Amino acid sequence: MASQDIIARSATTTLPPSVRQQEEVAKLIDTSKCIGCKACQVACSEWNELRDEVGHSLGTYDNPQDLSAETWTLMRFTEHENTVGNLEWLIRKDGCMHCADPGCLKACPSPGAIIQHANGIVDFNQDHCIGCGYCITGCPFNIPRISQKDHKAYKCTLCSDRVAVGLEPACVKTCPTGAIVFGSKADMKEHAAERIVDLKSRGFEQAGLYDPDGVGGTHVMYVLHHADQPQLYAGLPNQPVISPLVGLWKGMSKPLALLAMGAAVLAGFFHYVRIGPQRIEDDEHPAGKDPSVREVDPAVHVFDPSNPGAQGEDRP
Amino acid sequence: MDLNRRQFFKVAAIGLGGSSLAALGMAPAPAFAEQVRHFKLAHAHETRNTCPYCSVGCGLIMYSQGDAAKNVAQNIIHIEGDADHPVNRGTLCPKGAGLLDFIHSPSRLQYPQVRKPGSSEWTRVSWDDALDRITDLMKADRDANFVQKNAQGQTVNRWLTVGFLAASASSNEAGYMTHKVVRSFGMLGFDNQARV
Amino acid sequence: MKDKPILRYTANERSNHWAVAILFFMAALSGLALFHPALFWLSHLFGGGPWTRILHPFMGVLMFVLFLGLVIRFWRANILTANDRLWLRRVDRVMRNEEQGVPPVGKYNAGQKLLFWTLLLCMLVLLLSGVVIWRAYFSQYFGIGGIRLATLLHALAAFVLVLSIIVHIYAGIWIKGSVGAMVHGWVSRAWAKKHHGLWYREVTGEDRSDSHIGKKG
Amino acid sequence: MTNHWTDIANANLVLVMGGNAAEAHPCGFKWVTEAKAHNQARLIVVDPRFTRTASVADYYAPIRTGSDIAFMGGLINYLLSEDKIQHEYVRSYTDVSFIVKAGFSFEDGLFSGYDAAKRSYTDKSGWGYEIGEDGFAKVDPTLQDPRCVYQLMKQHYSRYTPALASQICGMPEDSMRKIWEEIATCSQPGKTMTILYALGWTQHSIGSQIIRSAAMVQLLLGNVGMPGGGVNALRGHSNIQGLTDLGLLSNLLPGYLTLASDAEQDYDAYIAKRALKPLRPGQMSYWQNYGKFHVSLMKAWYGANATAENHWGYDWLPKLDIPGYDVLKMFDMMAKGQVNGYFCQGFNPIAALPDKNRVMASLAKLKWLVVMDPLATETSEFWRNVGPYNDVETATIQTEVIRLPTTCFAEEDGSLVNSSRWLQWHWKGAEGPGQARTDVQIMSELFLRLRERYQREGGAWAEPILKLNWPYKVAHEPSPEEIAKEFNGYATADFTDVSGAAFKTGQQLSGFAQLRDDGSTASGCWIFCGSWTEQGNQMARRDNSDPYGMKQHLGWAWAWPMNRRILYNRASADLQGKPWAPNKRLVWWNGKTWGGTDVPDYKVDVAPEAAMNPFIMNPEGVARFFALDKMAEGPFPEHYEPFETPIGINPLHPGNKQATSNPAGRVFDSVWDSLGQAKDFPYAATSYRLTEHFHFWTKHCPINAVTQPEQFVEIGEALAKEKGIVAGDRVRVTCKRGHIEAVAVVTKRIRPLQVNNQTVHQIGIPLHWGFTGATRHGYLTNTLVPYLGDGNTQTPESKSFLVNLEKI
Repeated sequence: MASQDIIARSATTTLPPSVRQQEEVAKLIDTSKCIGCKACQVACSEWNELRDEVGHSLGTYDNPQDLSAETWTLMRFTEHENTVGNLEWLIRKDGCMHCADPGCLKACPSPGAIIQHANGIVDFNQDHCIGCGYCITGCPFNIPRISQKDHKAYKCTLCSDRVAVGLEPACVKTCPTGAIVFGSKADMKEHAAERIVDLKSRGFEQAGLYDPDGVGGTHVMYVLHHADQPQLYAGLPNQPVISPLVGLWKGMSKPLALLAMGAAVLAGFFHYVRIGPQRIEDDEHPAGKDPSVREVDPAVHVFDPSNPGAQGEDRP
Repeated sequence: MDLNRRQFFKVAAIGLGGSSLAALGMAPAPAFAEQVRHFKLAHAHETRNTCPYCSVGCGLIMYSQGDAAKNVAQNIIHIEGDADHPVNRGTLCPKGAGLLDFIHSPSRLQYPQVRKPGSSEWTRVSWDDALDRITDLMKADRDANFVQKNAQGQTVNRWLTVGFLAASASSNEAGYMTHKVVRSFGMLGFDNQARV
Repeated sequence: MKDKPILRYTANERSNHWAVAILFFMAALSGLALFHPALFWLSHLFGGGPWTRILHPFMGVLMFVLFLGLVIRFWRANILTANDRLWLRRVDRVMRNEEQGVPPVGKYNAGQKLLFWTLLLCMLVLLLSGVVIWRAYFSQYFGIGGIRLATLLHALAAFVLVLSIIVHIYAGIWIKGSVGAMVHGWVSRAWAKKHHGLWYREVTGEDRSDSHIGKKG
Repeated sequence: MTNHWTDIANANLVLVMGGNAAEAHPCGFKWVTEAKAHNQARLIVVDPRFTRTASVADYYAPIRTGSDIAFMGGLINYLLSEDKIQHEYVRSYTDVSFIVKAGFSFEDGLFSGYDAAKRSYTDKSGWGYEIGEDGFAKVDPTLQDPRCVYQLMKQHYSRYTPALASQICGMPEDSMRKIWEEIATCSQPGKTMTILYALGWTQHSIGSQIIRSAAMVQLLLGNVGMPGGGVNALRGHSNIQGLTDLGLLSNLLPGYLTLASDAEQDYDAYIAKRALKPLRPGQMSYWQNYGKFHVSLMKAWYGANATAENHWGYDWLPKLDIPGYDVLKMFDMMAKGQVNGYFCQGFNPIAALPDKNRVMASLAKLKWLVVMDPLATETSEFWRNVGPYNDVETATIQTEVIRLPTTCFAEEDGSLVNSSRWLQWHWKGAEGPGQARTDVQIMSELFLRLRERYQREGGAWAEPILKLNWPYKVAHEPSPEEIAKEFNGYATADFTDVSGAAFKTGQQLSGFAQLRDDGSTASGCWIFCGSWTEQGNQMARRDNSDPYGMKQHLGWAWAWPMNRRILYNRASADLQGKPWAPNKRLVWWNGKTWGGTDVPDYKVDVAPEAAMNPFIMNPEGVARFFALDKMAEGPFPEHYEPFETPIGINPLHPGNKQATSNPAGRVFDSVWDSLGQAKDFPYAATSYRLTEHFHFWTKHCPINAVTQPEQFVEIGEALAKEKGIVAGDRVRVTCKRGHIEAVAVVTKRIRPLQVNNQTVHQIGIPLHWGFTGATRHGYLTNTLVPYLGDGNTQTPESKSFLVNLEKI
C-alpha cells in the first residue's frame, strides 16, 4: 500500500503507520462545465461492477432518485430562476466528499471498517463493516448507504483501487466536458481559481470554490456559480460540520462514560473497604425464644390472614 | 450467595483486571494491509476500437480477460476511453461508458431464428437453412418481378419488389460489400438510416 | 420460633428478575462493544461485530418486555412516601451503616424505589431511541436529525442504566442477605426487621412497633 | 461537418441551433467547453427547450419548432442592412456578383415554375445564371445590377423584419437582436462563429433550406473554410457518414456518384451531364473528372468484365424512373402491397420511421422480412402482441420473419467515418456471442448462394450477378483489409500518369487524382482513395501531434478527401494567399505551393494570381447564395410552416394557402387524411433524444436503463397548471395518427411562446423506449410523427407536429 498509507482508522485508538509525506489528491467538480450527462454515474457503476435496479421516472431527470449501495454518485438537477429572471439549470454531481475530518469515520464503531488514506481518500472496508449505520449518522453530507443485500455500508471510494496504481477515478476519466478533474489538492485549487476568473467574466460575481473547512476541507470540491448559496444546488450544505449531537456522542462522552462506570465500581469497592457490609449481628448467635412473637407462619399470614394455614411455600 | 470480605476482593480484582486489559486493547491486532480493492486490469488484454454510437467516433480501449492465448476465449471485462484519441482524449459519454453492457446485453441474438406466418414464437434454425431459405425467396421474387425494360422499351434492369435497409453503424467494409451485392441484384429500394 | 425465615420473593418473581438481569448483561456488553472502541472486543462474545449488531436490539427489546413484568409486580411497592423523603435526607447515615434517625423502611427503601423508577425511565428511552436507530427495520422512517438525536439519547440512557445497575449490584453485595433474598427467596426475620422494619411488621402483624426509633432520631 | 470536432476549439462564438450537442455528442461538445475556457468563446443556444446544452450557454433564447428560417432570414436581413459582412470574402468567394436569369421570380411565397397540381416546381429553367456568348456566367462586380444575386438576396430577405421574425419564431425581439448583434461581430476576419446542428434542423419539411440559410449566414460572415467556423452537421450514428459516402441510398453510387434515370440510355451522355465544365474562367470544376471516378468504380465492382465495349457495365446498374425509392417511398409501396420482401440490416424501422402504425401495417403486408441485427429489435418482433405498446393480432400477420444474429463493433475489424469525415480503423477484441456472424459474411454468403443458383438454373438478368468481381481469398468471408484496399483503389494495369509516375498492376493508389477513365484503375469509392496506400492502412494512423497548435491532427487516422480536415480551406486565406488573420491560419501560399496546418482543399501549385476560387467542386468556383436548380423549393430559403402548424397560416403569406407549408414538401396522397389541425390538436410537439440513451440501442443495456428507466414527456409549468398536471402524473399525448402514454415531467425549461399574436405551448417528447429491452416498456414515440418530409432529402418532419394532451 505504498501509495495508500493510512492516517486514520475507525474505532482504533492507536496511530497507524503514517510517516511518509504523501501529497493529498482531490477531485474538482466544475458545476459550470457540467452538462448532467451522467457519464460519471455510468462509468462509476461500470468500473465498480454495480447495477442498480431499473426504477421509475418520477417526473424529474434525477435517476436513480437517490444514492444507494449500488449507486455511489448521481446527478441532482435544480431549475433556478435567478434575480434577473433568467433560468439556470443547476446540476450537481453528488457523492462522497472525502472530508479531511470524516464524520463517518468518527462514528464508526468497528475497527478498520473506515479508513482514511494519507492522500485524503476516505474508504470503507466491507470486510470490517458490521452494518450498524453509524457512518450515516455521522456523515454531514448524508452519503453512505446500507445495502439491503448484505447489510453493509457503501459509498464512493474515489476509486482507491485506480488511484493506488496511479490512475484517476473512473468518473474523472470519463467526464466528456472536463467538468470533473483530478490531481493534487493544490493543483485543483489553482485550476478552480482560473475557472472562477472565467465565470466572473461571464457575470457570475459570486462564483467560488466549495471546500468547506467545517469538515477540515474536502477532497472532492466544487466550483459553483453561486458559491454564496450552495444550498441552491439540491441542498448542498452551506456550512457542513459533523453534527454536535454526533460530536457529543462519539467525542467526550465516550471516555467520560467509561471513566464514570469505572469510578462507580471503585467507589463501591472503597465503601466496602472503609465502611464494610451491613450484617445482622444477632444472626451470628441466635437469641432465645421471644415471647412477644406469636407462633405463626408469617408467610401464610402474608397471603391470607383470615385463613391461617391455607397455603404457603414450604420451608427450605 | 453471601460474599465475605476476602471473596469480594477477589471478584473486584478480577473485574478491574479484565476492564484494564480491555482498555489496553485486548482486541485482535488491526490488519492494515488489504484495505484497497485489487486493481482488476493488471494483466488484461487491450484492444483499440471506436465507439459504435454517435458520430464523434471516440477512441476506445477494450480490456479483455486472458492474454489471447490459444486456449482462451477473450471476454471483454471493461471498456474505457482512449486517452491518445485527439477528440475524446479518454473521455466517454454515458452511452459509451456503458458499452460493456451493450456487448453483454441480454438482448444479444445468439443464433438464426424463424417466425413462421401467423406464429407467435421463434424457432431456432441453422445458418444453412436460414440462408438457403432467404436465397429461395429472393430468387423466386427476382425472377418473377425483375424489370428489364420499361413501357417505353428502355433498358432499366431494376428490381423493385424487394427492398434493403442498410445500417448506420456497420463498418465501411460491411457497407461497401452490401452496396456491391445489393446493386448487382438490381435493387433500387435501397436506403440507410441517414435521416432518422 | 424466632429464627423462622420470611419469604421475600416468590419463584416467579425471582426468575423474572434474573431473566432481566441476564438480558441486561448481554445488552450492556454488546452495547458497550459498539459504544467504545476499547470494548469492541466484547463483540466476540456474541459471534463478532455483525452478530453483535444484529442481536443487540432484540436483546434490548426482550429485556424491556420482561422488565415490564417486574414493573407490574412491584410498582405499588415503589411509590414514594413521606418516610422515604426523610430516609433520603438521612441517606448519609445509611451509607455509614448507622441506624440512628433512619426512618423505618417498607418493602423497599427510597434508594431502591428511585432505582426502580430510573430503570423504567431508562428502558423506555432505550426502547424508543433504539427503534429509531434500528437500521435493519425502522431507520428509513426517520430523518437524519432524529436519528442523530436518538443515537445520543440511547447512549446517555444506557450510561445511566449501567451506572444504576452498578449501584444496585453493590447494594446487593453491601447489604448481606439481600442477594440471598433474590436467589432463594427467603430472608431472616432479623434481616427483615433491620432493613425493612415496616414490611416486617406488615408480614408478621407485629403491632408493638419500635416507634420510639423515630422519636429518638 | 465542413470542419471537425477538435477545430471547434478555434471558434470565438458557438451557435448551437437545431441540435443539442451537449446531450447528443457530449465528447465532441468538450471542444465547445474548451473554446469557452481557453478561447474566451461565447456559447449561444437557440432551441424550443432549455436543454442541457443551454444549461452551460452564455445566452439562450427559445424558438418555436420549425421557424428557424424566419430567424436566419431575419439575421441575413440584419447583416445586409447593418452591413455587418466580410466584404472581401463575400465579393471574391461567393456568387453575389452573378447575374440571375430574367425568368426567375418570387411572388407571394412561390418561386417561378410552380405546378400546383404536381405540388412541385416542374419548370426550374429560370433558376440559373445568365450565360454569356463566351459560355461563362455573367457577373457584375459592382453588385449594382438588380438581377445580381446580391440584390435579389437583399430584396428577398428585406421582408424578414425583426418584428415579423419575432412573431413567427415566438422569440422576444430583444433576445433576437441581442443574438444577431453577437453573431454579427464574427464578420471581422479574426473572429469566427461555428454552427453546430443536427436532426433539430434536418427533421423538418423545410430542413434542407434551414441549413442553407445557416450556410448563407456563414458565407456573409466569411466563416466557411475558416478554422473555428463552418456549418457543422453533427451526424447521428457512428458510420452514417461513411454509409452515405459509400452511397447506400436509392439513387446514389459510392462517392456521391448518381445512378442514371430511364431516359439516360446513352452512357456518354450520362457521363457528360455529370462532368460539369467550368462556369467561370480559370476555375477547377472538379466534377469534370466524373468519368474517371465512375469507370474506376465499375472496374472495382466488375473487374475484367467491365470494358469500354460494354460501357464498363453501364447496363448492369439499375435505372431510376422516379427520383428515388427511399425508405418512405418503399413503405408507402409496401402498404399498397407492391413490395414482397424486405431486409433490415441493423435498422429498426418501426421505431425509427414516422407514423409507427402505418409502418406496422406496411410490414404486415410483406411476404417475408429478413432482420440482421446484434439485438432483439422491435422490428424483428413487430408481430408480437405486447399489450398497449404493440397491440397487434399476431395470428393475422402472415409475414415470415427470419432473424440473423450479427456481431457488433467489438467483434470485428473495420473502419468507421465519423462526423469529421475521419476514417478510423478498429480492431476485434472478442468473438461474437453464440453463432453471430459479421454483416460482410452474411452478405457474401447470400451473394454466393444466389450466384450459384443463377449459374445452375439461370433466371432473370443474371449477368450483373454472374459478372460481379469476387476476388476474395476466402470467398464466403472476405477480410476487411481486402475490402478496404478495394474501395481505396489500385492499378488494374501498368501505366504512367501525366506526372511521369509509373504504376504497376495491383499497386495501391494514393489519391483520386491518379484515377483514370480508361479502365487502368479501380476504386470502389473515389473519395476514400488514399485511405489504404502502398504505405499501408492510413485509417489506422495514431499520431495525435498538433505541430501548429491549430488542433488539426493530420497524423491521426485519415480524413476524406485527401486527408483534408477543413473543407474549402483555401477560403481561409485572402486573395493574395495570406491567412485572413494570424490567429486563423490554416493554409497559405508560400510563393511556390499551398501548404500549412491542413492539407489544401485546392490545387497546390496554382498561384493566387491565377484567381482560381476556393470552391473547386462548383463549376463557378464560388459558394452559392443562389442555389440554382439544386433545391426542390427554390434558390433562396423561404420560411414555410410545418405541415401541422399551430397557427394555421404562414405570416409571410397569410393570403396564400399554397404557401402555408412547403409547396414542394414530400407528402404522399395517402397521408393528407392523417394530418391534424390546431383546433383539435392545439400543442406544438417536438421529438428528440436524451443524453442518457442512444436511439433504441442502449435501452438494451441495464447500466444505461437505470439512468432513464421510463418514458416521459416534458410539459411547461404554464400548460401543466392549465391541465392540472403535476410532475410524475401519467398523461396521454394524442395526435391524428395515434397516442402514447407517459410520465409527465413538468418544467420551467419549456415556456409558452407568443406566436402570431397567440400563445403557443410546446411539448417535448423523447423517443428511447419501446417494447423490447431492459428499460420499462414504453410506446414508440414515432407513433405521433407524420409520414411526410423534406422534398430534397425525404427526411421526416419528426420535429414539428401537433398533439393534444390529457391527464390520465
